Amino acid sequence: MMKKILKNQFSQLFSMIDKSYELFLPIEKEGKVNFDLWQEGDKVNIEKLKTSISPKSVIFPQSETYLKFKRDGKKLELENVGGKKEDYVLFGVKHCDAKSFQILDNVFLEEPVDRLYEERREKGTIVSMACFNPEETCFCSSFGIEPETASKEVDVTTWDMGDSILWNPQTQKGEKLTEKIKDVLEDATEQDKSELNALQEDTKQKVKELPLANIDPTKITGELNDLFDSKIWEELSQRCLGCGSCTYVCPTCHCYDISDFKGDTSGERFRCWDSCMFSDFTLMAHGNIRKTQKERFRQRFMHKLVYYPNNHEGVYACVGCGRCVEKCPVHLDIVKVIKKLGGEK
Amino acid sequence: MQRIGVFVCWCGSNIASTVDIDKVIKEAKKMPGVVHAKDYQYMCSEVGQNLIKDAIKEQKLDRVVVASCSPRMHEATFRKAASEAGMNPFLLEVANIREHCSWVHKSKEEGTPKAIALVGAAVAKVAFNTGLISGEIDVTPRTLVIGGGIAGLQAAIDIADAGYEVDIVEKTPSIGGKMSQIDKTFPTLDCAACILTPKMVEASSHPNITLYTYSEVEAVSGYVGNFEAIIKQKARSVNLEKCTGCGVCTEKCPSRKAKSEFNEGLTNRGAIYSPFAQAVPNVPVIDREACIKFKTGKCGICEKVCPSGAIEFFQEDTNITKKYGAIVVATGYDIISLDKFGEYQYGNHPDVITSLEFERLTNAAGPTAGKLLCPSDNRKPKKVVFIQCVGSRDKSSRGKTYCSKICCMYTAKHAMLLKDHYPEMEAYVFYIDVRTAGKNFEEFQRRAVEEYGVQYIKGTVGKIFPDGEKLQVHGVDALTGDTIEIDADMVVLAAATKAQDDTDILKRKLSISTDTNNFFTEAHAKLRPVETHSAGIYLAGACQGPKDIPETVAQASAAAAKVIGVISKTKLVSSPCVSEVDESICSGCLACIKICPYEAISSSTVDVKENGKTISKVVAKVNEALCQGCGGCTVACRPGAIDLKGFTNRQILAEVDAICR
Amino acid sequence: MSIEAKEIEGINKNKFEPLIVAFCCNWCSYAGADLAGTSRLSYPANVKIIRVPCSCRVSENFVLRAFQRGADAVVIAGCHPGDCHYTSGNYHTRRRFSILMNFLEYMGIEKERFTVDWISAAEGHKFASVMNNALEKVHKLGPNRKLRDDRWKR
Amino acid sequence: MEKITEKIREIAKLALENGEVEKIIGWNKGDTFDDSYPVFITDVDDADSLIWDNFCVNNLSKYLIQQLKVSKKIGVFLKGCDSRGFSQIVKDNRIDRDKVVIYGLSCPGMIDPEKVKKEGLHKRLLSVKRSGNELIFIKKDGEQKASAEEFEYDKCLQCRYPNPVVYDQLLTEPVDREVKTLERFKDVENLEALSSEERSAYWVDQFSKCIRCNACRNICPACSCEKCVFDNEKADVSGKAKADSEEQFYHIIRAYHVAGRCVECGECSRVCPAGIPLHKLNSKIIKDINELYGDYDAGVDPSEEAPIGTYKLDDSDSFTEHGGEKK
Repeated sequence: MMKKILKNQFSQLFSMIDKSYELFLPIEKEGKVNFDLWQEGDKVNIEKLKTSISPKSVIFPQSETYLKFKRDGKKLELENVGGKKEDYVLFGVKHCDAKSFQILDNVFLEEPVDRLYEERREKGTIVSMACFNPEETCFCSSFGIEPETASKEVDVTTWDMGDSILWNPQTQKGEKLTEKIKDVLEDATEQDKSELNALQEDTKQKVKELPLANIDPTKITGELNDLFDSKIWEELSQRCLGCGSCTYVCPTCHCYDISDFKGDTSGERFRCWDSCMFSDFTLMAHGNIRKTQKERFRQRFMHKLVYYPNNHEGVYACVGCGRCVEKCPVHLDIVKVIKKLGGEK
Repeated sequence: MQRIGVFVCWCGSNIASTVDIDKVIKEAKKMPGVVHAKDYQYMCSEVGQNLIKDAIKEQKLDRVVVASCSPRMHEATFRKAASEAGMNPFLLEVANIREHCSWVHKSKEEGTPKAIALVGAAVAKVAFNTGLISGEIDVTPRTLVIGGGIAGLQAAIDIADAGYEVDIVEKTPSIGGKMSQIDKTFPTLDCAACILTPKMVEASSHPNITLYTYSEVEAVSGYVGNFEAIIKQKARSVNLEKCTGCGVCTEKCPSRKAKSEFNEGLTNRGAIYSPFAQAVPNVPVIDREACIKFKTGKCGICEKVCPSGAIEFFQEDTNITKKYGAIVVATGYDIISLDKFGEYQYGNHPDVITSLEFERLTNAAGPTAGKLLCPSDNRKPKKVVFIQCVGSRDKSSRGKTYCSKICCMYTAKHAMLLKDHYPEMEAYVFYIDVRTAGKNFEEFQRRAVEEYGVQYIKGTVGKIFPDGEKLQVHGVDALTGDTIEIDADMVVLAAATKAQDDTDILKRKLSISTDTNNFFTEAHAKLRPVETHSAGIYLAGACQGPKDIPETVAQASAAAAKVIGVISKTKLVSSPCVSEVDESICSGCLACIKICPYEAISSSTVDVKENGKTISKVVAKVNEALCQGCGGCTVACRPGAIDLKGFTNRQILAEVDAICR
Repeated sequence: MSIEAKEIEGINKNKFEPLIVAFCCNWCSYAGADLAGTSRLSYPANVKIIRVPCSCRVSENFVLRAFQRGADAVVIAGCHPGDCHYTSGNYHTRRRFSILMNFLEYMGIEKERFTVDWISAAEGHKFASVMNNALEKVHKLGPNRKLRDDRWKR
Repeated sequence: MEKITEKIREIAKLALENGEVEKIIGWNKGDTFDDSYPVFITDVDDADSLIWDNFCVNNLSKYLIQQLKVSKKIGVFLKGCDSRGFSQIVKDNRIDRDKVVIYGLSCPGMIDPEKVKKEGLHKRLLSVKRSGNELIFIKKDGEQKASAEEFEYDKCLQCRYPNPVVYDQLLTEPVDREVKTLERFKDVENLEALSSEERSAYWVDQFSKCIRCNACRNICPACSCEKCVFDNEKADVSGKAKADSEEQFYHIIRAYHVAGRCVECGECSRVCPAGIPLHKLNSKIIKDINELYGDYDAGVDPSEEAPIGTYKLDDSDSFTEHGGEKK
């Protein structure tokens, strides 16, 4: 049963959720919007389409300590930490980002299951928000995402109707959350629904007209080895700076590094995002297996567009959010790779 | 994991009274890598050292920390002990728990935890120590002495007498320097020539000494034991071998415009000239600026009159390159120009002269054959005024802040000689203070006043007014406050001494340093007064600061002793605590080269494999013999490609971490 | 921020034991410290000295690391300008740390927490007074939390 | 700018044809209005893809370090700020000036897509043309005019070197634009005016946004090390953890490492995905260097001695009584 919340009741809504959950919202600081733990007085911005960093940072933090050790004389004590113990709500996730969670699940929830990730997923109730104003850098449709409809991957899906939002729980977690906030909810009317339909139709149209609408990853065909040996890698990677901005803003990149922080008598082991673009990525005693930027660059996109789909029923490890298109210092983004690898001149 | 041994010294009660030794031992045992910890009353004693040696052997220690007095005191002792026990000495570190702990803290409450922290830091550091091996450098047993004045001569003769080759490089045509211009020397009043000439002759005839007169040091490279110098012999235009020094050419030379340097410009000399009668070598040179032959192509009289055909107009400057084990810098001093002291009329009135000119005027070999006459009209002066501190102890920009040191004494000498020769003359001395520190100096100056009646006036001269043949000297008596007017016939200015003008150039050639007054800096003001910061380069005489002759000679002999200490060795041991470059990280930006005060770093091109391709890249290269281990380059190196052995980044960071517990 | 404030409040002054890391050049300042010892001049035990060949060996990394690891103040001491055992090392020190000092201040680290001074081998007294001043300033400021690595337990 | 584009293509063709250079580094145009990206051309036919427009913000000179390892002679197009970067790279001994042919471009100021987006002008935007100080936004549905000033990068509004300081051939008329040099250190002074608590709070906030992507470092023409100290595990200063102290360490050291070498191109701030105003770090150091040791502009006069790594006997400092005051 579809519900509705008036925006002027948002503050009640948030504090209500805050009572029984940790609440993560898109919060605006210094003109940048990112998902963060909500505190009374924070500037919430649900209009912003793309947070600078994807909400992946909530379910897969950039840096997470999972082991602490302490030395007393010659004795060593170990303690497992990390993961997530508290229930939390992640509110306002766009459909592209919601889809990215599924892609991460395929990696972390398959055997061997990643304890830290699993905990964060179990404790989290994801509330998505459809988008009616896709941007020039968006190409989610290329990956079968319909930004205007109900996102399948989430517990509650919502629509921004201007002065109110429509609220539609889809899972038990979703129902549980809905129960907790029923005081601010009212039933959506038929009119609301027809307005919604209108907006959705309009959005479908907008999406078709986007400059990147015609991006088609399925054009990437042929033998894996041929793709691997394609000359485009040399050509494109030349201008890659080898920075990690694309991987760190990407909602589906999930590589991490493990290292220790050595205190004197105590220390901790943590994992943190790593980037296949970095020269010290996969650095091993004998050296680096991917010596050139070309090899590193190829690795990233072969992974997203070839290896991952091969291993996961053709699902690409890209959701077309376009963050890399916006953030790459030299405009070297997945769109160009998809085109070239897809055979476009 | 290392096997570190910690040894804590009580230093009797010096440490034990404010540091709880047992507690330190107890804590040390817990420190990472420590497998053995012992204490003893006196670690530096035979017994204590054996304690360490035995433990190294029995406990199979691979690193040692000694907690005791300052490493500046006993690091060497303990490292020697370690190596006697078969351990590389550089695997031992000292924790300074005496000077830096027990002696500055009052109670065990303060001292003990700090001692533990310092031991912890040393343990953390030593864990990253690596065995280092000292390098060996060959030594060329030849010495270069720059400057042929009394300082250079003395040093050269001492070194030569010890049986080693010495080359003297002298800028001017003859050795002898300033001293050769001086008439008499204080405080004994024996004549300068009488004591200097024998040394000049000895130097020129000494089998181990080679003279390069009318020559300059062009460039110096290398390092202690292995310097290489390029000496430029300026074209003398006279063949050193053929010339007999008969002097006909100098008499016959028609050009008489050039001023005689030796006579401070009081007389003129020929274009071909020998600076003075006793010049060594006694071979004239042709001053090509002044020579008619060189200017117009005509003349050439000297060539015609020379009985031995020694004149060689075609001569050119030649460079000689030689290797040296050590270098003595003895370039002497100069006096400041007085054009900024207009009030004294120097340059406007010929009878206002400098002390050095006065020396010439009273010298038997001088322009007036020793008779004191006014340069203006050769009359005999009746009143002579001496003004001291002309530019010395002068904070204004025109002068020097320091005391020139020799003026008080030579002025007393001048006044005394004057009264001695011409008792009827009046001698006045204006002074700020009379400084006569030195053996028999005070007595000397008192004689000038008491026996010879030289009139000393504490005060300054405001202005001098030329008045016909007289000079009206207007001054103030600082004691009475009276203004004083003296109608003098001659005024003698004790102009301040200064460093040679070309000090800067030489300094760069030798990469040694100078102070704010441009005198060369000694390595340590008290304890290393003749060494420079560059190993193997030493200082003698006034180039290091104003000095009189006795001091100069003393320092010259001291420098000689230092030199002999170096070149008498067949090999020198170089410290292994030097910088090293990790070529895989070095970008070849060469920022390090700019920092290095010893020019120990150079660029070299190496071939490296990069992504299968071999490409040649530029990297920094450290000359371990030149590197003195200051570590400046390690900080200039952004990627951390240069590190300093013995003080590596990791070692110091480990110390920081350990201290911050 | 707020946590920081609380911590500082929480610490009552005489309980606060500051930590001062001092980098001393081997030839002048370290010897100066030795002299302070030989002359039995007392300065607080909070000062811990690290010996370096020359003040120009001190890298900005060392200074930051000290603050990261909980130093409340850092002192760098070298030979007086002109007296450097290595002729010019301390001139570089002077420039490098003039820039770094201003920069750290710009980062919000109080200037008083970072001292650079010239102490000759003969200046045992100066050494003691420099260290005492440094400590005095730190006592006024209280413990340093800026640049501090929370993971590091002191 | 269209004319210049033509010129660029001709020159590139010529240089490649007569073998003056093996490779040309210039810019190409992508799909979106602001997508002008670096390109490496060896084939004469590709030269026609070269462009020069309001979004050629990328400095191409840093690519020379890698490219010259394999090529003998390369032609490159450089704007004013780019040329300072180039000179600095040469001064840092990373490339050989003689292996490069520089085609200089005087820069009217580049357009900031963010500002375009703020005004909502990016929707259905095809391209942006410039005539003098006027911008023409060409959209699917008609044109729109606006003053260029409003849309230029802040760094461009501050630009003091619109014309290349080094080049072999200048392809444009030199531009002269009045520069608000008074405002050069405004940002720094505003921060200096704050209390140390406020300043610390400000920077902690800023740095906590850092995601350690290294974009600031990798785009920087002064960060030209073969292997950065933060990638050099032996240096023992790197740490990848998302911890405040790590980010602070990284940015302080990075700014300090480019002290006296920063050419004020402002790229660090431009590329930061987290929006940290990194240029405010470098500006502070430049300001102090100017005040303590005399004005110095990195990458302008290669013969001029850099302020760090050199010294004067009578340098003033920041820690003694007379500290700070110029002598």
